[in-house]
Amino acid sequence: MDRRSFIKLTAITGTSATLASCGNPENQFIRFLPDEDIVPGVAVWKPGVCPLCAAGCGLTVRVMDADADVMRDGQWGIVRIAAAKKLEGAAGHPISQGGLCARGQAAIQVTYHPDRITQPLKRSGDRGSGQYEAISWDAAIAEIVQRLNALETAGTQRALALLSRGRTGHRAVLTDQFLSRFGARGAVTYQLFGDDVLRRANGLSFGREQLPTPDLANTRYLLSFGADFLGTWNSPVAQAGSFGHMRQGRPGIRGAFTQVESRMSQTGANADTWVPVNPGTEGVLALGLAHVIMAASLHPASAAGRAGAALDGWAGGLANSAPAEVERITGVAAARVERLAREFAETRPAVAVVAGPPLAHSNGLFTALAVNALNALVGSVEQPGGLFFTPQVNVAASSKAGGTAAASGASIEELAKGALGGDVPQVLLVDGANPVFTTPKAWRVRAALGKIPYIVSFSSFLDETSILSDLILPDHSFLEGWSEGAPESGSLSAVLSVAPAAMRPLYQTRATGDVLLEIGRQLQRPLNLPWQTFDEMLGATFAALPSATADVDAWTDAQAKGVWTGTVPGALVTGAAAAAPAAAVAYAEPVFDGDAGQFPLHFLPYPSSAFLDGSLAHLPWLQEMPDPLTSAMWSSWVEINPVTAEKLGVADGDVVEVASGQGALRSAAVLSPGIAPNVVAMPVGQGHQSFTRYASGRGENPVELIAPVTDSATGALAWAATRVKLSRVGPPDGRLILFAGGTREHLEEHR
Amino acid sequence: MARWGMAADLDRCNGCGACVVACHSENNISTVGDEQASRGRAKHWIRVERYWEGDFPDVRLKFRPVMCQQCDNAPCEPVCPTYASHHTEDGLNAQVYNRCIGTRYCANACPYNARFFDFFNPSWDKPLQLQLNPDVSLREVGVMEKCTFCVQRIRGAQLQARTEDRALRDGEIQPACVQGCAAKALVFGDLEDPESHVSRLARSPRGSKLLEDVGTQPAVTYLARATQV
Amino acid sequence: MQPTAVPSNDGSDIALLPGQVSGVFTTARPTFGAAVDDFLNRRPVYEQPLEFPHNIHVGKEIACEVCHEGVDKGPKAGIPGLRTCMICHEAIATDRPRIQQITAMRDKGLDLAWQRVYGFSNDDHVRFNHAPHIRNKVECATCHGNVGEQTIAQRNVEHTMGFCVNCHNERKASIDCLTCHF
Amino acid sequence: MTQPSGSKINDDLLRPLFHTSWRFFLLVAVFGGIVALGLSTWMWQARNGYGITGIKWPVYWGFYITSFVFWIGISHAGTLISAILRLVNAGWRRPVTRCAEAITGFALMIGATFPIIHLGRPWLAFWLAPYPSDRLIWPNFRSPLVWDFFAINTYLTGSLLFLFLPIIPDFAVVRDKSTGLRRKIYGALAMGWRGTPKQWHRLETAMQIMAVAIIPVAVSVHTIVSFDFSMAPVPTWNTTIFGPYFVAGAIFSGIAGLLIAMALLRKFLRLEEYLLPLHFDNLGKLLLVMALLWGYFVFNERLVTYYGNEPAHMAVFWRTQSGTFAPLYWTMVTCNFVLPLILLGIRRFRTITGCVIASIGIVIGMWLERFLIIVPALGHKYLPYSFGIYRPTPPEIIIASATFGAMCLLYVLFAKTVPIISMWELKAADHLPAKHPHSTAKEQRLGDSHA
Repeated sequence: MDRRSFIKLTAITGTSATLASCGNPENQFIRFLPDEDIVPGVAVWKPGVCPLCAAGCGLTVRVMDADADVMRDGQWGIVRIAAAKKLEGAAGHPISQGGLCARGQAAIQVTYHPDRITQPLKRSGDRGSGQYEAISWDAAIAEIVQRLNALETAGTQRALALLSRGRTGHRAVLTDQFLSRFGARGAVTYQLFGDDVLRRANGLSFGREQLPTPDLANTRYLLSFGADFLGTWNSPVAQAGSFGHMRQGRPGIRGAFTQVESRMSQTGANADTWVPVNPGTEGVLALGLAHVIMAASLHPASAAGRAGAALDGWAGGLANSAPAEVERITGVAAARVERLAREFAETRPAVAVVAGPPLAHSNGLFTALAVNALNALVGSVEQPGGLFFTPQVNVAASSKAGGTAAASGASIEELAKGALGGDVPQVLLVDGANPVFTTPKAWRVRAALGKIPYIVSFSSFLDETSILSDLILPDHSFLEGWSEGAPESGSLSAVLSVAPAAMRPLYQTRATGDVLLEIGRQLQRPLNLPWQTFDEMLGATFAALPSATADVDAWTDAQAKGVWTGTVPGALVTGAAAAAPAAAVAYAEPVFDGDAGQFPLHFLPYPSSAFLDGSLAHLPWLQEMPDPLTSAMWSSWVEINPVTAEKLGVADGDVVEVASGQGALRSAAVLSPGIAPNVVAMPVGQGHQSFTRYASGRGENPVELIAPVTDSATGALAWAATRVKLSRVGPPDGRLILFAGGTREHLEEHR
Repeated sequence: MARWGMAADLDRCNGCGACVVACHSENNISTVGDEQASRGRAKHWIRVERYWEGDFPDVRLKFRPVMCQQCDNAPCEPVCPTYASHHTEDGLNAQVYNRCIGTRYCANACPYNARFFDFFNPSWDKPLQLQLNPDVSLREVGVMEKCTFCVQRIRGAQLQARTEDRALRDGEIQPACVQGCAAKALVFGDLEDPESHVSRLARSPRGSKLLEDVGTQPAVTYLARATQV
Repeated sequence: MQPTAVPSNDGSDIALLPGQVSGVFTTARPTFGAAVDDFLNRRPVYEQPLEFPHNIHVGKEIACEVCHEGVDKGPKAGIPGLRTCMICHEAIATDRPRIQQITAMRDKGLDLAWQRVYGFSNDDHVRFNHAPHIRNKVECATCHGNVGEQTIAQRNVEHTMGFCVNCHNERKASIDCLTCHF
Repeated sequence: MTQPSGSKINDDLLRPLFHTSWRFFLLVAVFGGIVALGLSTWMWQARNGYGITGIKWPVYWGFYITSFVFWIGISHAGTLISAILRLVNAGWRRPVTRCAEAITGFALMIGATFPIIHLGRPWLAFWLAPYPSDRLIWPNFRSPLVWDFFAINTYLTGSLLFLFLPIIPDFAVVRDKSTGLRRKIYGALAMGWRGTPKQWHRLETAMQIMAVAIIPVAVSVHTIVSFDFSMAPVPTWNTTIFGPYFVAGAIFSGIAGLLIAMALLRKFLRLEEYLLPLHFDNLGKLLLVMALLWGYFVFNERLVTYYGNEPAHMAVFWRTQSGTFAPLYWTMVTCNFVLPLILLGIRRFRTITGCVIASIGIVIGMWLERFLIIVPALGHKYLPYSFGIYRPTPPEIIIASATFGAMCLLYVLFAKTVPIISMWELKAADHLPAKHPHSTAKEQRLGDSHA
């Protein structure tokens, strides 16, 4: 027995006194009067919105009675509450359609997490020490108000900054309004696996700066460039549903699926044809296909219109993208290029999607534009079985925000650079983002945050960023307050998800929206935001929308169903703004950090199926869920091709060191036949230094190896553009925990 | 009397693992933590098996969700000395925790390795226990547990139908894994009813049973992933 | 319950933040003695917070389900809390000391910490559902004795499995294990 | 060398009963300590949960069931051999039977504890017994574990009876030679034995009946133990050969155990005049035969698997033959086949020392055999995703080892309280017709060579 389990055992024994009350809670405890009437043992189903990613899936929450330990007036006791018991995909919701992904299923643990922050906290120890003391809401809000008033008095309103995950919907509009009315700079948004490149490309190609919605259900040929649309990208639940329909939902018709990528993702595992390609050259392959299609006169170059014009040499038939040349660059055989092109052009309808690693290179925008043009060439835009754009409600307009829209903020890189260079924000509000964990070391975000004198976090957990904060004002969990979602993708018609609280707050938390409104009211120069509460803001939006049910207004209807869907009134449609690019974009060889001689392998960090960018690593169900490809639980690992491994003398499970120009880490090797020999891949998500008892100190964070290479056009982080070297350190040491034993179904006769 | 069965369409299943977590959530399956997981004590009533075929670059990956197959001729049943593992009238392989004394013989006899043992008393860091489903027993140390086809949902739906004085509708009962599956790869229903969705799928030419030659007569039909040239 | 340290993943102890609930919920018995008691089917003697006069309430012809309101709706009959009491006693018998006592508790936000008299222990693994029994016209007294003659409810019917199975046999209800044990 | 006569027999064999040396206390303390350690480890396991063992998904049986089968196997030496020798009236058996039968009793008791030790909820072990319960639930008579319960109980009862009956006259001797409390206890155990012809006649008849009856029981016990495996659809378990294979293996390991016990007794209780090289030679020959038989069964089992060429079976086959378990497998073959063949097959090596070395090898080999039947197959069932490897943890090793201590402790106590060699049977031999000249000569020679 190791020390850890010994402590665990003693902890269990030590708490046995409290356990006595578990079996018979009545035994020694004070019972508080419940806040609501609950019929015991009877389940009630309430709508909800999943908060874990931007997909905005609708939930059905099963609510039943439960006995909770609570503290009231400094006294612990038991109270009967109506507690959420299970999350299920809402059947009538256009995105989730009754389904829910593994992460969504586990979202309930956010609410009941033992390490959730239960009340406002004020830092009492050194920054980063995690020592906090309790503070009342009134005192906490007064403290922020005083800080902001000081900025106002000094005339330095621009020294207020806000860092968020770049959420869409009402929360984003509210924070924007708060910032712009205060006079601060725009919100800094950052997501490691953000889709800024793709949004920009879609804006350039189609005039829609948003994520696309591929109509998988009706397509007959799907060509995906690196998009993990069944696992982690965009709206996986909606996409998995329509993918299932594409495969077996139409009698006699089964859509074909080809995946182009250098490491087989969970999505790629479902492909009929899996095409490995050299990292960063996916766009070349797309142009190669376009070349063949145009050369064979299957579709004229002009069919691609604006999307084609965005690319250099398109009108001339892409003379430089002949199959032989494509083979040289991408490593995909010329014959295969020909065949893929014909399949894609001749199977109708067909659709191509691109996302993920192909866009995480210095030439990401080019790649996205190339695939967009390919779609446009075969007429797959806004056609059944093709690429759609979900109509978007202009939330700022619908909620009658008024005022001036905030200017888009700086990037996190610029914020950090500024703070280190003397342009230090005096007050930083952090809403949901954890850039300390997800930014490359070279950006020095942690050091930059250290310069900021006052940081306020709305986080529910002490993660690497919120542990630096001076004040924590914990938000409700999504089940305890109003939850909303403005899905950017996943449905052919416009969708807004909204749900009232499914249960009362367990703790002394407050909805961040309401807190911001409260601060806005208390400032010496009140901000005069047009709403008193966050739900008032939501109500304003839904009142402006047409009701889906005849005799109920849209707001009531949406609250009951958890969703509004329908046609957006013209005035509220988000404009198709972006203009075509000024100059056509040409292929530029991807730039990689690290010398190819010294660092011979491409490093591919990818969003883990369980934790996405690591923001879900604190949920024990997801920690213990076997990874779809490796069956790993509670650990991190490095995937290597067996051939490469043999060359390096690495066996399955060995501890290896992966080093880039930025740093090095040690992890266990997993030999995987689904990865190109010149690539090593590693899931992002583990390696937290501080993120609750379940994630802290577990595994390695591959972001630490990522070099600060950015896409040249958009400035987005090119997280797949780092080169590394790999060496064996030692034999397996138990750091890799696998659920499965064998990896091949057919038992070999001889070993 | 019904005969509950399931069909798993491997052409729809994409291996996402939602069923695994849905099952944990519904059935009060405790997580065991890293140390115990590394010692082979993780409990997953349903798991998504994955198998590699071929080598780079011509490599394929197969997913297959495996849960208790609720065999008609279940090897786990005769070996249990206390009838903890037994067959119900509606064809379920019941696991009665009360009667289980922990010989683990059933788990050895199960060709699918679908049975999991509670090596310690399950525990939840407070307040995670607030999530526990009151309709499902909390197991204790020394008993065997496994997929029940969400019998609590079956019984609940039967009760509901009887209260409303009607027959059960096809598709009315959805175990947690079926309910959560976004790809609709899993279908649950009554195999006695030839018109039910699951019966029709069970007769599909793509259908087969897992380890058919062991003779267990499982209630789960796997619909093979179609191949495309 | 004071905030205590909990073991973190790397072996170091994380101090709980203010307001966080500590402890572990397990199906383990708190003590060895409790395990032995359970094994031998010995039930501890509980003391109720209040000597509730069932006889008076039943005597006033208040039906059981008025207070045990879950009984015909779902699995649990439910032990009524103070809120239920106060529905009537806001107005009725307010001069009695006991009523004044509970009114004071209510005003302090406290509920009555009733001790369960019936019910199964966790490792009986029984999923008993009241509603269908009520629907099938099983009298409350069949399983709970004549509560109308008691003040505090007494456990005077032992809910052994034989007791349940006999009745199920007589009424031709299912005696499959999975009827109750899941 | 001739057998000692009556009074010397009494002196020699009753010496341990009446004279207690410090060695006895030392042995009791050491073995008692080991047993106490094992028991406390088991209590710890019962209290904390089965998780302290190395058992895991999908290898749900390990050291405990291995030890169970092993000890049940050891138990086959005594009663079975003693009964057979008694029935064929082999004269040389006389000094051997009692210590052999004692092994049976103790090994069975130890073996029978393992199914309880290995239970997840041992406090409910009584559910294996058919007793009228108010829930009208009986054990599942289809389960081989319930058959085990009956088979082991029957065998244990029969064996103890078979052990006890012929001790009665010796108890009477002790009674007559002692005083006080001891006289009372032995008097009760002697059950009023007066040595009348009628009593002698009844004893002989009872022994004859028991000897006949116990043989099929013994054979059935290990057949039924083998059913624990062969009834489950686990690759390489589900085979018809397991019944005779297990019985042969059991007798094999049992004789080996007996030989070790005899050698120890001979040394410690100074019974050189009673336990003669002849006995070791004869049992050695029997052991050789069993080694050949065991070799045949193992070969047969492997051949059938190989010929059947079922993928799942072959996977387990190769795992033991050349994979993870190959070192253990080839150790087993060496211990159980190669070593006995050399040491017992070549007359020059078939000395007491040779027999003991071979026996120790066989005991180790047979323990490994059971391990190799159970563990590789469970870790390698049909679906490769669920393959797993089992490694024992210290608690399992402690408990499994402690049972050897338990065996020694019981044996020491037995030898202290009961004449370890049947005195009256030895004396009875004096009155038998003269032995075959050849065998006498041989005894002579062997005795000399080993003096």
